[in-house]
Amino acid sequence: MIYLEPESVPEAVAALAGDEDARCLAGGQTLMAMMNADLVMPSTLVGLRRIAGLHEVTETEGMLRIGAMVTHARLAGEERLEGARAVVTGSGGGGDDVSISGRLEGARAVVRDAARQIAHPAVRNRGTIGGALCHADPQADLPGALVAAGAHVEIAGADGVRTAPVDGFFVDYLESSLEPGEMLTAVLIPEGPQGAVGAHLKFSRTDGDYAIVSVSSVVAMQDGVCSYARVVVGSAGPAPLHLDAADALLTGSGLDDAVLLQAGDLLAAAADPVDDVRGSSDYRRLLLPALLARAVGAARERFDG
Amino acid sequence: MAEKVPVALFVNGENRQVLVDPRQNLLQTLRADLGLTGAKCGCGHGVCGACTVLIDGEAVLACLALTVAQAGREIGTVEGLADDEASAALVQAFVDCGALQCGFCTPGMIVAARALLQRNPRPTVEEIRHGLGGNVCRCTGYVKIVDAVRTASGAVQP
Amino acid sequence: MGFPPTVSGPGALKIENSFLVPAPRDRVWRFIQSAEEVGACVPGCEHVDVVGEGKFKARVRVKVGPIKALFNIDIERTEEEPMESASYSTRGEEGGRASRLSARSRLTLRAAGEKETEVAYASEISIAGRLGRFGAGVMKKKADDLGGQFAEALRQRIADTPA
Amino acid sequence: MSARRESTGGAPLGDAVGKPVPRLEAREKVAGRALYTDDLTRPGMLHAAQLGSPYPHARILSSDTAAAKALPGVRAVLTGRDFPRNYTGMFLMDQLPLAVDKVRYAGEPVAAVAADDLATAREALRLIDIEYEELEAVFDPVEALRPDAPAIHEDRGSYECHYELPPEPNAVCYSEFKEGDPQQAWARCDVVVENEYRLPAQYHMYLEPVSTLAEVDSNGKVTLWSSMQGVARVQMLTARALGLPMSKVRVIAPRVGGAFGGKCELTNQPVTAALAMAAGRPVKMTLSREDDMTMMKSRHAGTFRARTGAKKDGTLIARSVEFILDGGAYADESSAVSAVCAFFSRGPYVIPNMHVRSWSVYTNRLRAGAMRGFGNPQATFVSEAQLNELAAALDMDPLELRLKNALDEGDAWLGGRSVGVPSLKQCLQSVGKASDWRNRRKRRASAPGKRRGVGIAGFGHTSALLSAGAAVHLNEDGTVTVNTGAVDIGQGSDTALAQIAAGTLGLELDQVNYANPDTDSSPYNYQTAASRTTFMVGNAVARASAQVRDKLLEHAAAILESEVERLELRPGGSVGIRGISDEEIPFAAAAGHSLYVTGGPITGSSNWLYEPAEGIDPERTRTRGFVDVVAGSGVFCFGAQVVEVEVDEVTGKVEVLEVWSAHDVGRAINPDMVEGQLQGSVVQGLGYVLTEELVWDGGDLINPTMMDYKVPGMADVPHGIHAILLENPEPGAPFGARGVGEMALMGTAPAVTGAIAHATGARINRLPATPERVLRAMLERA
Repeated sequence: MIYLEPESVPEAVAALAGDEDARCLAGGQTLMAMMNADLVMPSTLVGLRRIAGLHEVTETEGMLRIGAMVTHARLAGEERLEGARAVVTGSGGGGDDVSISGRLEGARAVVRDAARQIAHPAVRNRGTIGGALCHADPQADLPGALVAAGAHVEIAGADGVRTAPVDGFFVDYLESSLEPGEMLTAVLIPEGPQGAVGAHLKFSRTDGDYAIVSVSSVVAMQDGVCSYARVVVGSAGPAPLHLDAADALLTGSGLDDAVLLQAGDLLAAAADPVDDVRGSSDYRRLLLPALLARAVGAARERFDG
Repeated sequence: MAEKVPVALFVNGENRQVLVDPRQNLLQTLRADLGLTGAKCGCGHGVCGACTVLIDGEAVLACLALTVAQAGREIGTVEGLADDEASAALVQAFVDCGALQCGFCTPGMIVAARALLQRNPRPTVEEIRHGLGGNVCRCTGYVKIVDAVRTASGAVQP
Repeated sequence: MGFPPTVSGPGALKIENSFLVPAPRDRVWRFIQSAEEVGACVPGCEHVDVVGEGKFKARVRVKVGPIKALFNIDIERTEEEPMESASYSTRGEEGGRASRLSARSRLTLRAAGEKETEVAYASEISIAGRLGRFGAGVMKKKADDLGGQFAEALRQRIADTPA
Repeated sequence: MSARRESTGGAPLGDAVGKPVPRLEAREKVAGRALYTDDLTRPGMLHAAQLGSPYPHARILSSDTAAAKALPGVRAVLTGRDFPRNYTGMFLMDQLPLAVDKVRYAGEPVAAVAADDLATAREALRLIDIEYEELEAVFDPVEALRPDAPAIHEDRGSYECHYELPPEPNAVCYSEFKEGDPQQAWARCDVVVENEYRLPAQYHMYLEPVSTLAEVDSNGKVTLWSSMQGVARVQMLTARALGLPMSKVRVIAPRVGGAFGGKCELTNQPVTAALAMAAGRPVKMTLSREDDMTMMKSRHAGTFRARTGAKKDGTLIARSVEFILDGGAYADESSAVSAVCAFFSRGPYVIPNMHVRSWSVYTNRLRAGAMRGFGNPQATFVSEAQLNELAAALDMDPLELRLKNALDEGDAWLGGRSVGVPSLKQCLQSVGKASDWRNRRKRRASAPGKRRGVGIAGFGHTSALLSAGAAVHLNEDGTVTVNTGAVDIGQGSDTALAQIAAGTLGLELDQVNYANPDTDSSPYNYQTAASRTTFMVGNAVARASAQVRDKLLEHAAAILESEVERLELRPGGSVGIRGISDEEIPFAAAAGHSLYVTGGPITGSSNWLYEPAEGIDPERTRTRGFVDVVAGSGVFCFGAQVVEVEVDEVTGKVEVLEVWSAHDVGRAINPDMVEGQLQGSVVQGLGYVLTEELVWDGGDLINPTMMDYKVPGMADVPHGIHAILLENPEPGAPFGARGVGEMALMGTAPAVTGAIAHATGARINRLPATPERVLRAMLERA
């Protein structure tokens, strides 16, 4: 195995070119575990840590641009991932981490809320947003949260840089739409609708485990009527599960329990979760509407106040 | 055997030159090449926390850190835990509170607790439970570990 | 929504599917007798050898994201009722036996009119070792996918083959 | 409750006994300088790994190791045929170091390699070509017991076995107990509950995976450093497996990173030793976590059917229990575990009519063996679950039901033995009071969508069996060295045994040196198992120390020109004349007198076997099959637990809020360490009841990683785990101390499921109580 540490994105792209078994090393929190278990044997490993731009968080044109190498711990503490409202805390793992101060507010908070619930502090210190996306594990927390936030990904390749909505980035279990020779350089997160709240509810067996089911949501209400809703379910299929029809059902409603369960049923019908030691496929589908109702119901209550 | 490559590491305040298989993780390097056996391997995939070390002051799992990618970073292990008041207090509190049994998780636990106290000098019980949630102990039931960290932080009298 | 009768955790993966092929039954039957033809429909199949009456060897690549494996597979026809059904047992191993794959499958043909045949298949697959230990649930989904791809390829190939 | 009784060693001298001192090796452990097996290196040391079978049941047709041997850096490759056919085991000798003709579980070691580094050894394993012919496998213990099931050990009858094998081809052991007339008694019951329970295979998850380092000297003597539970046992079994005289095998204990029964008997010692012999260089083999989980062992999974009947007033009348334990592919400790499980099936209550029938069987899965509690956690779960159901059926408070039937003064255990100090009621009352049981049962949940409940369990266990030795030497300066061969697996026995020596001789703890267990120098001790070390080895230490004391007194009498009867030991290491404070000499003076004047070195040595005074009472109890192992060993100890939980109505997830755990420990030699044992046991019990389960797909273990097999983490368990120590000294025990290593695990699972039932009305009869199972039970009830 060859290990390289380029200092610019073009150098990194050049290093990836022409080698199907080349991989980028971001935080390594999944890749190293897979290498230790002999699951993945890259021929070339392109370490990204020396590319300064990948570590930056900048605000441009209403988008928060988060470099691919920004860690979960930094995301969890990133105050610009906030807006105006109070927090919906996750009910599952993660919980109150000491690295997070202040309250989670605003639409973008869905990302921050997800980041703080990933695994445990030592993993969050090293794991990165870019690595989490490129691993494309639908059981992970950030993919669903970023779809809910309406994020875009910035991808560099031999032909330059392109951006694309994150929705289409996740293709299948552990498969992203990255073409050979491409790398993810940043994630762009829009501000989201005025007054919206974002939250990530994670339900897992134990603290720090992968979610059995997770619900990422961004909703806004005006005068008791939902003016915006975007709800995404994790661990529910080969990619984060998002249905326009479910959002449409919620938008314009009072987000009462009946409509939440109805939206949840739609998503549950579309879900195709795995059957594994964390829970059966049927259990995950059964949980989905009730967890969605719990997650969005909590958001609704914040507008009541 | 794979071709080995040289790496310059900075461990516990010293420059150390090692020759390693590029696939090797930092835990293997610390234990096999540098003779620093304080960090332990309990799982090999970043779940047990027994290999927790400090990299640039942050708690990190050595088994998930590629050795060749650590050049130029400041690596701290339990053996080199700074001789500061907080570290000394932690070590003393673990001893006094009986916060260890078989001791296999203890080095990782101490390092993780040190990093926790760095971020949050006066953690609550809840903050400790989540802050050290990635360090598995199979012996103690955790109660005395939480007590030790609180004691070390000065939150409770020993 | 109902609740399943048992929640005993994951068991062996069972795949069942059926599809219509635009060809009469005898032609479909001949088609599935050919190892090369069937092998060409197996996703990732690189090579098929007939090693005896109803016995085949194949090399199949499996890929789940960055995880890649090359299986050497032995297939044996265990039962056959001409024009009606055939059963196969499949065993495969990765080099060094890091992973193991085994399956029992049954193909059933039913004439659906003169020009169409319904092909039904049922398969029980298990994956063990390196790949089985890594996210058994995901591996099963993958196997399920491969089953679907196989069916589609088979349908397509028969349709495309002149009678 | 009776008053304090006499115990070995009488009253302790000085303050070493009963003092919550830090463990002796605490400093080296917190500094990261404690050396475990994998931390050790020897000059020229090689690294080893072993290959597991890919099939659960297959004939080995051939093996080709040429390619592996040809790989540069490979120094030795072994298969089963390189070993003598010397079977080992506990009561049924059925196991070889590496599989020979057949493999019987997926993961069973079939070949091993030693190489210059681990990566090379692992690569070489991939080059070993073994041809298998797969055989029909059997995974369900109930099916395995059928007469026509595929035989897993065709040669079962040829194995050396210390009891009569049952007739079913895959049966490992059968045990039966019958008391009273259960058949007739059902008719007299007002209420009868009956249920089936399924308990999982729990894995030890000692944080340190199995590891052994072996070195052979030029005389052919093998030295082993290994993570294990007993140097003597490993020495005997390794010598036997390799066909070596025990004089050629030396076993040394480094620090051990947890064991919990999983490192009893053999692990990888014979294979590592054989690799070192073949390579002519030291070899270290540390298992990866995956290899440890697929190759080593687990707690017994089991299927139980139980029925209990009572009078309207709650008086228990009759019980029948039938169960089958899944022993996995090799007998290991299965026969003893199933006998122990049967023995505890009545629980610590008076039930005049009992019938217990139990089997352990071979299946094509990972072998099952000793794990903390050794069959008793399964028995206690079933027994307590039955009481919970009965209390509900009778509309009776579960604590009241237990108090009403608890064993008391003069009562006997199943089989007829006297229960000794019958403190169960005291334990139950103590947890009832500490938890404010009555009021707590009425408390509301913390939030909508949650349901709160409180559960209780009572339980008994035993400590003490087999034999132990201790040697205590007086050093020239008046300090002492205690040498016992007892391996501290993390529970703190080095410290407790040193405290017992200190308490017998009136020394400060730092005047006592605990010698590292080493078969070249340590006296025999069976192993660290069955909560026996404090009682058994502690007794030997107290007796050996008493001999040192007697000799000290003789020498002091000569020096002080007094009579022995007038002398006393004084705290800190001196002997004085009673009543005269300045007439005293330090131990060093007596030591010098012994070394240079008369008598020779002062040493004490105690070697004893726990000889049970009474076994099964044939007048009272009819038994069949293998019951010897429980007939007379151990003194009874009692405990009780209360657990408060909240259950999430949406997900079924159970959160444990607080635990109270009261135990009659006899006497706490070191209260802090006893507390730690109880808290640790409770949390292992929480794992057993809520999250831990080895899951198989046919013969393949699908969760052999810490990612997928979940032990409780810090945020998963409450900070409020209250250990309550009751001290009614045990006669004949060192300062009255009973073993406590396993106790608190017994009651945790049934107390939790009792609390779940209290919260939701749903009964969980299959562990672990995963959110999915709890929710399903709640929905079925609704």
